[in-house]
Amino acid sequence: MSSIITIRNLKKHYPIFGGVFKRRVASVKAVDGVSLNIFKGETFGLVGESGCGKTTLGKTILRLLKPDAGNIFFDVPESIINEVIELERTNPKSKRLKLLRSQYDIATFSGERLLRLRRRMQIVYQDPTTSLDPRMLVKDIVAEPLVAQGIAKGEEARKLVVDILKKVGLGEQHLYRFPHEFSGGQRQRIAIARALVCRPEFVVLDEPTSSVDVSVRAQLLNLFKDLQKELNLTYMFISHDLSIVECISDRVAIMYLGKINELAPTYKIFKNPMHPYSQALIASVPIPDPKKRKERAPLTGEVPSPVNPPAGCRFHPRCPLVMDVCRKEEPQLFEVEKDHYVACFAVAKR
Amino acid sequence: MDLSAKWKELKVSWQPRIKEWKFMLKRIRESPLALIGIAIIIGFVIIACLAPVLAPPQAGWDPFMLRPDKDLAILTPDPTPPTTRHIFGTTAEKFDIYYGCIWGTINAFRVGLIVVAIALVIGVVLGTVAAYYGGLIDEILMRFTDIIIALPGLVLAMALVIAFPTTIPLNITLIILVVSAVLSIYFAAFKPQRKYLLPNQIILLISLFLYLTNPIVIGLNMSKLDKVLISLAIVGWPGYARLIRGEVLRVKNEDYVEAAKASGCSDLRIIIKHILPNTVYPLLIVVTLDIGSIVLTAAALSFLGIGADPNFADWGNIISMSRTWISSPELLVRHYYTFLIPGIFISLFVLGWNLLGDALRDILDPMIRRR
Amino acid sequence: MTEDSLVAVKNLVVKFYTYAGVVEALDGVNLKIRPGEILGLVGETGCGKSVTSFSILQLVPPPGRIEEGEIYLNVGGKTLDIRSLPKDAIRQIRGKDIAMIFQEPRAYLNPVYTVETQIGEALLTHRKNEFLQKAIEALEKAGKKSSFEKRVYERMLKKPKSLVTKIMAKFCRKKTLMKEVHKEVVELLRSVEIADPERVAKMYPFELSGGMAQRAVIAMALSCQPLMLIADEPTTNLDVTVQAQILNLVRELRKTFKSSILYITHDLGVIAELCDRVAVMYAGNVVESADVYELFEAPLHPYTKALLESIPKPGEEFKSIPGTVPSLINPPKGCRFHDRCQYEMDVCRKIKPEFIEVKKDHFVACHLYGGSK
Amino acid sequence: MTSLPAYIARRLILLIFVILGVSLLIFAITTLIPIEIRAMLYVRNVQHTSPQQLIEIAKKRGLDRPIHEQFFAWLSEVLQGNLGFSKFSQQPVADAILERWPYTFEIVLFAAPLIIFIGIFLGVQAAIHKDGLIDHACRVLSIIGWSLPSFWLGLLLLSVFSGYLHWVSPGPLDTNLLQFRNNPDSGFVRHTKIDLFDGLLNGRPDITLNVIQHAILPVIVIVTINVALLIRVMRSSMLEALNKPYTVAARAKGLDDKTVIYKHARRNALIPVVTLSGMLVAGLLGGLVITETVFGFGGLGQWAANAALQLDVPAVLGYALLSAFLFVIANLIVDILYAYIDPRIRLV
Repeated sequence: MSSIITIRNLKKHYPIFGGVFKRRVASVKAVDGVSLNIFKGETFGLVGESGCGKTTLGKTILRLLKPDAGNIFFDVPESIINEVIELERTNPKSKRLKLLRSQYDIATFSGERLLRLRRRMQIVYQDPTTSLDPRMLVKDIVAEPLVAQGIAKGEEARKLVVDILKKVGLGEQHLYRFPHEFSGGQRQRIAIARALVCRPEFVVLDEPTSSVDVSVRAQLLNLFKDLQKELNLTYMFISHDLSIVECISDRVAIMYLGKINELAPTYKIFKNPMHPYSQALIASVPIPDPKKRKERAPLTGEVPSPVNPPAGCRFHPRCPLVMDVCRKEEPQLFEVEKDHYVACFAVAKR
Repeated sequence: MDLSAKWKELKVSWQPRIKEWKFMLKRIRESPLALIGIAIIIGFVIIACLAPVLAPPQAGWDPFMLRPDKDLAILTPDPTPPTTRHIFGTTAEKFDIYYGCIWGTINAFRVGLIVVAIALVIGVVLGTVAAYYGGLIDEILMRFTDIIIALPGLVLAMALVIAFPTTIPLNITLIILVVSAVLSIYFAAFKPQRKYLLPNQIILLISLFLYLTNPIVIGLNMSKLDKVLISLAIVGWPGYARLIRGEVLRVKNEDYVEAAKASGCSDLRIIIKHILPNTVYPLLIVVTLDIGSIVLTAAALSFLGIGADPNFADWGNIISMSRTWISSPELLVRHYYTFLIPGIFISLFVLGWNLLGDALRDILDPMIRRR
Repeated sequence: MTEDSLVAVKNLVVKFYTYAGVVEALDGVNLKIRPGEILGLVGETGCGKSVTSFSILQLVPPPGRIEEGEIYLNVGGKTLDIRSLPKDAIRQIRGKDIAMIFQEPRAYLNPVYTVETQIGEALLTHRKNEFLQKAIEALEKAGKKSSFEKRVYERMLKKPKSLVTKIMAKFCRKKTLMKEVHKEVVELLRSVEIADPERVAKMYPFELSGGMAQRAVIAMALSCQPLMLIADEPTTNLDVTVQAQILNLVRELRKTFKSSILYITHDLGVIAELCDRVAVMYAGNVVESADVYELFEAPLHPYTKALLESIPKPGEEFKSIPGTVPSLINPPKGCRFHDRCQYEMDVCRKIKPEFIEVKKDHFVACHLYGGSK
Repeated sequence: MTSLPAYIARRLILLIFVILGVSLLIFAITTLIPIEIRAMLYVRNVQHTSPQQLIEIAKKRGLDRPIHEQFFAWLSEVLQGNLGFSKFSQQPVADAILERWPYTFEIVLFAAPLIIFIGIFLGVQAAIHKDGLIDHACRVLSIIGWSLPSFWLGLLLLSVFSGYLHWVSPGPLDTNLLQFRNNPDSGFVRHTKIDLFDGLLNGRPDITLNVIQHAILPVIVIVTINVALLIRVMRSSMLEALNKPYTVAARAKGLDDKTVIYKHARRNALIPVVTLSGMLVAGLLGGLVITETVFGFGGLGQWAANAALQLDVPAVLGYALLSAFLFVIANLIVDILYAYIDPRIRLV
């Protein structure tokens, strides 16, 4: 399977200004060294608690945010990726590396080149009430990517818009309405139509179902699945709701404080979570069946601030298996079994 | 596409907007204060439109210039109380107060609308740029508005009106130089296509050369009223710039702006299509209220004797003539008509706009709108 | 029906008069909470769960109004009709007999006062005399038998309404009283498992994390040992791991405080984990209520069934309820669920089904089970 | 992430910057005036001076030098405490300001607290009785007050109370008392230069009462015109606070309405009002130009208006500088009050 997205050691820090002269005094380390790849046609689930940097990661991959370090490759042959990684390790100042990066690494892109990328990767936001411009009609909202990128306009754009609206379960009769005239689920469909109208290959779904009700949620999830088959899409599905991720993703990564703790195919990670955090997280999800009610010792404490994350393994202050080494060194992701990656010293020792 | 289809498309696409406006109108109709405000404003519009009929100017005269009634001039140096000939009386200079009040209405609209328009354009452009790009531009602009806002508006307007020379030397080469310099920065930094950069650079160099060797300067003659207008606009724009900046900062962080970025929109498109339409309502409120308050400030300047020319048809001007009797209030009582009636005109005019603006604030409140 | 219950809500109708139209938020809600039980109230956004809970405390925000219905509270062998009580009497119930915790704890704490001030306020509202007594005892122990402070406290105990007392109280610094209150606040914070209660007591809400703030709000709610606790989605905005902590805490506290709990949530998982009985709401009605095991095992109402089926299960197709939640301005006539219901009959479109007991302790409002009688 | 001292330090730096900017701005404005007109200030008898002579004088005084040189020359004078000489009032600018500020102070002393208290009180009442009689009355009256031209309201009050009813004469004091006060032989010592206090200090409460009597009309004008904005802002911010979740929580605790409104809602609602009050009080100076002129109060505003009419550059500059300085001080006080009310600023 070939990957469509490969990111290496990606970092995104938000500055915090303070002091008399409003200088940068600290930074929120939202994404702090993340490496992963997403295969063509799969649904990649990204799970984590609020503030762990999952949304930032998604937006940085789309280059809606400028990363502070790292590489992002979108649909680049593996040989080139390998060459870049090799050069960065051996000869980080070489001209060849610079050339390769400016050509392939979208972390370095800007202006026109970024614009051309926009039609190939898109995003669906969490809350359609805020992600749809309240002062625009549905037809203008959905046609926006076409018009802005000069793909189509006028009658042609209109045809494409109607076409995609039908695909998401809306129709021509909805063209001349404002977003606030729709229900939450329908609004999210409009947002999906906007994301898909220029036929992207890769879509980031940023908690797309968390603002809709349980009864409507399943409709949207089915729509995502159908569209994926029909349009050959690759999804990055960001969510804090593990039960949904378990049902929709092919592979899952669990994030904690800007880092990935565990990455594996869905069935493996839910059957056999290895990282102590993943174990606690999965155990914390309430099961909707009173017969499976059980007493469990929840994780103590709360997620520390990403401004000053704990040294060593970021999970160590809450970890039941903490060892000396966890306080000093940062564990790296390693392959425990086939396709199952974990960043934990305790697991490594086993 | 044939015309009728286009027309149909236009009609359909405007229907939802018209529906919105109808909803707004319904809310206005439900608010008695707004209705009173609108009625007052419409009343003044009618007076302004019918001015040539209500108070016919003499042929061959500028209708805005007051003329002393020569028949009265010899009789007494005092103002004349209301008579059938001068129903509101005359001022000490024998200017007909009725005539001044009627033609002053046009002047009030002119002052309010022009000043707000100039201040609004400057404020919107600078405020948007500052908020959208942030950083140094923002810092400089905001500190500049700090400075202007630190001075009481009337004091600054006074200083400006007095200091403005009657003829402003306008250095055209300098203006071209500045504009092309700004544009070249814009093209170099933000615009993806740089094809305009070279011609712009050439213009820049030519104008720089001309500026240093042989600048073209034209003198711009300004009447006293023009000075008042410009001064009030200078005093007024920082308020708009700040308001717009705040609004843009709020809207800029909305998801739909980021979504537009993800859709591949350019900065300009995002600003024009997404950000500005979403800042319209707060602006509408402030503009409405400001038309009133600017007319007030202009009247205050006229009252102090530094507004429009003394024989210009302006409400504040007529009242300013009663400044002479301040130290002897008995005379004020005797000549009450010289300030009472023009003052009612000013108050009602301002009240109309304030009532409308205040009602709009409730109607356009995002909390109640549509919910 | 009211005898065995602590709180009983009968046929409650609440409407919101908005500019867009009249929102029929509650359309005859029936509910009862027995002493000591945890009743889960489950439903989707806008179905009226929160409005129900606010109605019980007479706190429906404007432009909402309670139009019809009765709310009974059984306390100390007496049955109080909350709707007909005077304002002062309702204030005595709020916080003392029925306390409340909320979805966004940080928003429900006043940003300009410390945690201690806000919890202390609840204590001094309902348990003032107790603390005055304690303060007097403390002063006596310290040997200040005739101090001004003590005299003020004694006056406040005996003649709390007199003007002189009020003026004296204004001028007294009430140090001992505040010390007693502080002790109790710290005790309360400790009981909700806050690690460093002394420090947290002095903190402002914005300094607390979400989980910590929720604990503080729970401490505040429990300060007067209420008979009933209304928990309005208290864990919705919290992370799963913190949610698990709070759920554990609620379970523990129920054992120690013996309060009944009305637990409002949209998460069926939480209901299954925590509750004894469940009431399901849809578009302003309670459509079904039953024991939690029975409801999950054998749901009767088509909506409950569909809701349980829409829980995603790995490896299975997602099942959804067709259509969308109706707007409550002009809601569907008859049964409000009829246009999304697969068992829809003619009668459903015309007549609103009654809420009746089908089996022991299992109530349903549906024409399939004879709701039309 | 800014501590309070750092916050205040930052504000202070900005404020110094604002004062500098204001002086630069005002200075730039004055350079718009042709030098021969500015030179008139240095001439005793303008009628008998030819334009050539005026230009020569201007050159001698350095008025033709580059703007920045003139500015720095003026600035260094200011830093030494020398604000220049006001030609039209025939005295140094600093002296002129010192002589006239007590009259302005007397008005502000009454007007500012009245505006703030009435504004907050009526704003809270309007919010509590939203859509009730008090709310509508407050609204209509405040909009009307806001729409009145201050000079017109002043003229009306003056003609009614001074001209018709003869309750009070224009000016800061009755003429006989003014003469008495200014007479060096009367034994009246001007300790503070503020008649309001001096009257008491000299055992002449009649002077103090007379000052208050004379201040009533200008204070009415200023309060009427300025209080509207404060009422509106207080009302809407109070309404917002009353709809906040924490007010619901306070009610759910069983607190009575009074505690909920005055302890929980009002404290939060005051935060935006504090800013506005600061701006209002600082901005009163502008309003006083008109009011003092109408009532012949002889304070700073009237002086500045006359200076402006006579193109007295140093005087206008001095006045502008003073008002900017007061604005800055008001802002600083607002910042400190802010920190007092809102712990989020104090502790973040």
